[in-house]
Amino acid sequence: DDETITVGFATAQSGAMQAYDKPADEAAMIRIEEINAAGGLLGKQIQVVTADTKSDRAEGAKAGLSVLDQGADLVIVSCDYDFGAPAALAAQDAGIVSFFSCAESVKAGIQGVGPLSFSGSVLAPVQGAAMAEWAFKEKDAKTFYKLLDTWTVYNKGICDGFDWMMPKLEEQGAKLVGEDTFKNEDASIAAQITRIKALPEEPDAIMLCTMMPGGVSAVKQLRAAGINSMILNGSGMDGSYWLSAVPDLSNFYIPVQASIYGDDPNPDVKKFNEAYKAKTGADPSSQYVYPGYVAVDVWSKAVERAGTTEAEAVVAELEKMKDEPTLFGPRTFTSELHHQANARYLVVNVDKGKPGVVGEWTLSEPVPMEAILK
Amino acid sequence: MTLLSLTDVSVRYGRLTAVRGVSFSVAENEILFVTGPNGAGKSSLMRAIAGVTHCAAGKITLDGRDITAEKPENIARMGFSMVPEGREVFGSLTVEENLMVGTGMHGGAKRGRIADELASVYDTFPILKERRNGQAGLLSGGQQQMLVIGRALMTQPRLIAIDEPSLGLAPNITDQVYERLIALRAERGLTLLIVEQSSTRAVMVGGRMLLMRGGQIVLDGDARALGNSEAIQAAYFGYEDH
Amino acid sequence: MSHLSAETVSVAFAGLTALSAVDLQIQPGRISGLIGPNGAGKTTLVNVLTGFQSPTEGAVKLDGASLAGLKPHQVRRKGIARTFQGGRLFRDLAVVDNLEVTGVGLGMSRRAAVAEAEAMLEWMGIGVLGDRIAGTLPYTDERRVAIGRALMGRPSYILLDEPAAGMSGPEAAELSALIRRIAHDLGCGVLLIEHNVGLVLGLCEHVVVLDSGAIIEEGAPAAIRNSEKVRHAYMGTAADTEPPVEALEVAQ
Amino acid sequence: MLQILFDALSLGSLYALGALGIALIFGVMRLVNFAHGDVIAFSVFALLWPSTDALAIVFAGQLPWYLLIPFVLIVGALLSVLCEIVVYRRFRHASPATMMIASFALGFVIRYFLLMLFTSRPKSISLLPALGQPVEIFGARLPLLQLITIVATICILLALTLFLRRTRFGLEMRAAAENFSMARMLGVRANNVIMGAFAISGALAGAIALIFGSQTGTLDIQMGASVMLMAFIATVIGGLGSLPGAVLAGFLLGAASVVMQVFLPIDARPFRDAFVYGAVILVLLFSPQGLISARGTKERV
Amino acid sequence: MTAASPTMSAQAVPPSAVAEHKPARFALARKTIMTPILLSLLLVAIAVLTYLTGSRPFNQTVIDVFVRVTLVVGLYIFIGNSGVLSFGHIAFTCLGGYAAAWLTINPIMKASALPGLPQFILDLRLPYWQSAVIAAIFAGVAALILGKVLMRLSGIAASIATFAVLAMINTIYANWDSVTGGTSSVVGIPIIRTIWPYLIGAIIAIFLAWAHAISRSGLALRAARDEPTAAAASGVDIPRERLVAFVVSGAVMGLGGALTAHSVGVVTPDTFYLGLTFITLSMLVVGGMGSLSGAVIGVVLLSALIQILRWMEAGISIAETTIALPKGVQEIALGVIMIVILALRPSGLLGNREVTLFQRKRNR
Ligand SMILES: Nc1ncnc2c1ncn2[C@@H]1O[C@H](COP(=O)(O)OP(=O)(O)OP(=O)(O)O)[C@@H](O)[C@H]1O
Ligand SMILES: Nc1ncnc2c1ncn2[C@@H]1O[C@H](COP(=O)(O)OP(=O)(O)OP(=O)(O)O)[C@@H](O)[C@H]1O
Ligand SMILES: [Mg+2]
Ligand SMILES: [Mg+2]
Repeated sequence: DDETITVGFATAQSGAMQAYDKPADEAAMIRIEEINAAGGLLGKQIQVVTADTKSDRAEGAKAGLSVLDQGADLVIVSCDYDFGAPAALAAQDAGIVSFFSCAESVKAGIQGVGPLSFSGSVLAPVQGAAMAEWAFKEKDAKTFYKLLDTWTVYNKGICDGFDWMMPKLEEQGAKLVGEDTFKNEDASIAAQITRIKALPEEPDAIMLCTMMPGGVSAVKQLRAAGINSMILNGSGMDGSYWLSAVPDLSNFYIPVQASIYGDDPNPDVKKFNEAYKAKTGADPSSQYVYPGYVAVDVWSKAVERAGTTEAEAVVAELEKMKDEPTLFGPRTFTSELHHQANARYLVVNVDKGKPGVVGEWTLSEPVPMEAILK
Repeated sequence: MTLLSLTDVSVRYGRLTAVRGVSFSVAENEILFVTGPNGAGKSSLMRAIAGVTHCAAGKITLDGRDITAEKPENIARMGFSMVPEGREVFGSLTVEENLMVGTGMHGGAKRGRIADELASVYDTFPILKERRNGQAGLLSGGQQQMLVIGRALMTQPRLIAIDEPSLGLAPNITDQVYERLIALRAERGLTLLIVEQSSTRAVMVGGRMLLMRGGQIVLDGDARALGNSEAIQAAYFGYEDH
Repeated sequence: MSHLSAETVSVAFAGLTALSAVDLQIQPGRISGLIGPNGAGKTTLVNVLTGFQSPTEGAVKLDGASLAGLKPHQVRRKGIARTFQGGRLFRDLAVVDNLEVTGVGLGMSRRAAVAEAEAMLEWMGIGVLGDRIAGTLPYTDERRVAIGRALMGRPSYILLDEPAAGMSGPEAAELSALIRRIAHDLGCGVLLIEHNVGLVLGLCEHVVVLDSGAIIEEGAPAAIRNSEKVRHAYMGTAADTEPPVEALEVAQ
Repeated sequence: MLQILFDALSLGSLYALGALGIALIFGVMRLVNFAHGDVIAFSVFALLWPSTDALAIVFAGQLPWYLLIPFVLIVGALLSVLCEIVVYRRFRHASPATMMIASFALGFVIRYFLLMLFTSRPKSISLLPALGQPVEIFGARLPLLQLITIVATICILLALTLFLRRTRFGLEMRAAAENFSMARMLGVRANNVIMGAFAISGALAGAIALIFGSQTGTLDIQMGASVMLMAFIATVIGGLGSLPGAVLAGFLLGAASVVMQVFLPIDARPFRDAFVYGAVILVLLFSPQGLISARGTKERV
Repeated sequence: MTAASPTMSAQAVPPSAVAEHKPARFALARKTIMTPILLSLLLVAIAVLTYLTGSRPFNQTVIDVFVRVTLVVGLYIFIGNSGVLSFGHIAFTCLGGYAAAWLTINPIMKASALPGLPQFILDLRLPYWQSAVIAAIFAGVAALILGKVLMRLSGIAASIATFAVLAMINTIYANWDSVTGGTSSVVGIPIIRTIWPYLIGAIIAIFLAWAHAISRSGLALRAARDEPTAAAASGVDIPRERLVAFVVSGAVMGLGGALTAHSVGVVTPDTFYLGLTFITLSMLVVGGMGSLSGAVIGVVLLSALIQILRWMEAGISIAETTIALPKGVQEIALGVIMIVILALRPSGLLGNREVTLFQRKRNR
């Protein structure tokens, strides 16, 4: 209608995905409230409608259709591609722009939904590649070991990025000394550990492409077995809530878009964190809060620039964005990719159980399409 | 003295009434035969007394205590032992384990008595002794029948109810079963409640006989006196509807 | 002449010889009896004849051809039917359907099977039971239905394992008449296992007595009745007191 | 080689322990207790205060080990008994399929109850950290915890088997399992006996929860599911109702998994489970009664 | 109840003579056809109502219901008739869903996402209804091959073996990246948002199930379910009859898989795993495992229940105040209600009965 602009959330408000969707939703809400407080978008207030996907794919499609029926001009869908896609596809069908709040698969965009779909986060391969390059360049890691949890596309994506980066590093003297796989739900990775122990020399770095909860178990078992190599991860392992499982964990590195630990170089991030706490009563639990904010942020900018919420115009404006600054790093969208093939990452290290920012890294070149689409 | 008494007991399966308003009582140390044609409701009646089938109406007392809605295990613990129709052996247990299942209710204190009882069951059915460590489910039909009767005796009941003891038993074994039961009646004052389809055995053994038909008791009297009387023939062959 | 025979059949279960070198022959149209104490191996012999149990030694032959290796359903398709010591009806199916299953199992169409099933029930005199669900039948009717089920498709042989167990005298008499008709009207070879001695002796032309897996006596009923060996191993008082079933049959 | 053996044993013992709990209840009630996995999750989540925060708020988790272990075992046993009283008791005469679905629905209820209290985000906790120490045996390295698990599994198996074979309780339990109403007619207090079985099974669930929790450091609402599934398979291929069979099969499954992980080429490793399940099918085809077929599973004609 | 006592008057004709009086052709079909017709009418009524409301989310809900009906009826064909609880049927749904994806995705997308597919499939692009038919056949053929091996097993061993099949297919589909896209979703499947194709799919499943149930094979299998020993003694080749049911139900599950794919537009191996297995099994058992009507009504009732609980969770306005259940209560309530239904009716809502207009009477 003419009086308001409507943002629809077709995300999980209950069930298994809720723990991941809710923080991103809250962050998006913070941005919406900021916009409304500053006079709205195109002079109109933003109104919010929601529908629960119940962490179920079929329900996802219904939730998407439901917010569309309520007149959504933008549909925010679930954090994970698999769970968000049904709603995003419904939006695509209806000619409405959709944003995955924090999906990191290339499919969360043109490739998996269509030209009206975007993601607020960064591609998983960027994380794997960035960590490998950073460890090699900044930490002097020479020998690498790859341990992949085959459970999700996200995990595989991190390792794809690593695989793309590795040959470049090998030209410069690094070496991949071994690789193995496991499954997130494996109760024990003893066999995988034995294989690492059998190496003539402990690798400098282990690229661990995994996520919660199996990731914690893997880290715990690696350390318990006396393997002290630096462990490189994707952003999925960010957050301090699980650190009590591995007391005194050290030498453990994660890329993040911004820090939840109160030590972000950008003071505005700290302000956001306070606003988040004020709103929800808790600190952000991981960096996956932030992309929800980014999604609303870049979309609203595109709307302002286009002067309309009309999908075609908004998408055109979004695709013009090149290193568009946001609170959580620059964003670039093109007509091929509605996702980030490069990003500025902060590197968090966990030292004796205390996480903190130890560096910043941007890939020397964006991850090319072939590596992303692998 | 009356040991068991039933007043207006009915049993229903959905719309079908299998037992309708049956009343009788069993005195201590009595032998009571319940006979009647196929489908008369004899087994249903037994199961109702044992507490495994719900009584739709009526009242059952054992030893003066109302057991109409009592749990089967408590009825058994009052000294009522039931051998249901169709050999319900615990197929996966050994023969001896089967015999021991029911002996727990005496608190385990009377080990000696249990051993004696076991010896006497083995005495009656030597084949069970031979197969004592074999799996009960692999016994032949008749052997299983011996086992369930032996198992009921192992609980040292005051009243034993047997639904068709001769089912599947060789004639000479049937004789032995009856001999043993009658001996126990004399020795221990055991009360016998026996379901048999045919009245032949009742006539042979003597005692009181109830004749059921269509869920009701149609004759009640001394077995020998009733014998092969007209009344019995009529009861078996009559086709009147009910 | 056609016949079904067990030739020196032995069966051993772990540590137990259930049958040792048993020979037995059944012929169409004739009623043979098989009696013996509990655990003698009667059911085991039926199992061997119908493919449920493979003999450790010896063979089962139909008209001289060995049936070794055939599965139970294949044996049934060769015309050898049986009943079980427990009724084993298809409890959830109607009585007609119980019979129909055999028809279908033998390859009839359902139409043909229904027609034959109903005819069979009629023929046995239990047509009224057709619509009852088999699970609710009383014990004795179960037996009759089981026999009807076995008779579908006109088998050449039928092996009855204690069909009269739990039947009263008059009911046994009716059964006896039925078995006679099965042999005479249908030309079926019948093997009858029973502990109702009166029934067996009154009905069978030839009686085999099994004890501990071996044949201890065989011959005409009169000879069996008078055999001291059989009386000792098996009969007890029954030999004296049970009224012969024919008498009851006549009495009706 | 020895290392592989230990790796196999340590994974296998977890499955074996799970299989014991499942096999016990299956033996008693012909019930495939799908709620077992959720009892596992519940008994360890009882160590935390309900909260939807990402950070775990430890409640009983700080107890010293000699209180903590009984606490978890008792929680498991109590919940399991409660399930039996509230739910399974009403299904005494139901078909196995019905009971299975009922147990599944019950598990569903427990799971969503936990989800409501704790959210789906896994919680981390440092449980019995002392058990993380590696020990060396014959040059092979093995965390103390796994050594304890292996030994405990074998002890529990022996104790349970003896208990069921030698005591009256065991006899009555097996009798009630096979024919509930007949056992009652013989004076067996069948309900109590079955409750006892559930208590043991629940305590076993608690034990798994502890081991799993200390091994992974992570409490996940789904954590029981995969162990439960493997345990269930182990129960069947071990020979239904046979406790030694279940344990043996549990160890074998663990071993198969580890051996495949070690010897499959890297490209085939993600397909590991397909090979393991293929092996399961083969075992079933060759011995449908299971590896150690329990007495009584054979039925004569 | 001695009405059954035989009369000796039946010295009648031997059975063979009477066998001439066969029932009329299709008598059995005519007698039982009311069941599938009534069930289909129920679904048609639901579809028409949905069409009239015009709500898109509700439309999608009903599409889901129809897909579930197809799946649960598919399960019923095997489980209901054979009594063997299969945990593996969703594997055929998986095969069907992916087959539909392979056949309908735009070839350009396919070439990049699923390069391992054979060339002729890569080039192919079929309309959804053709792909659904092929998906069903594909799943049926897979069931034939697997069933040949598995149908020798019975009881719980068979259940586990079928589960192992599911787990194997899941593992393969989750990792054979070049053909299935691995764990990542396969996208680009045309989404069909009209209700009618799903209605037709469900009705086809219902009629197939009915036809199988009244067939010779269906009868023999039901007999073997209760008494395998006696069935063998009646000449029934149990593994073969099981195989027939397995193949028919596998094909229906495959059809259901294709419908699932077209209703959501993406498939992942995960969609076709334990979650779906249990929800469909639950619906079957709650409805009544032994009856086709139970299968259909179980789905409709449980789905309706779920939907009502969802509305309550989302909040319903009564007299100006909105009452909403706390999030997550829906699942708990559903579980509790299922337990209560099963406790009250252990053989499911319908047990073994079928819905018909007339009392079941034999025409004699
Ligand atoms: N579980 C049941 N459900 C429905 N009907 C039943 C059930 N059990 C028995 N009946 C019916 O109840 C009636 C009485 O059966 P019951 O078994 O008590 O008779 P009976 O006298 O013991 O017969 P028999 O001598 O054949 O054993 C019969 O008509 C039988 O069909
Ligand atoms: N599968 C088996 N395993 C072990 N022993 C068996 C098996 N089947 C039968 N037996 C044994 O073989 C012997 C013969 O059994 P069978 O059932 O043939 O006896 P039967 O003559 O039919 O006896 P009844 O008159 O009691 O039915 C019995 O001792 C029985 O325990
Ligand atoms: Mg009876
Ligand atoms: Mg026998």
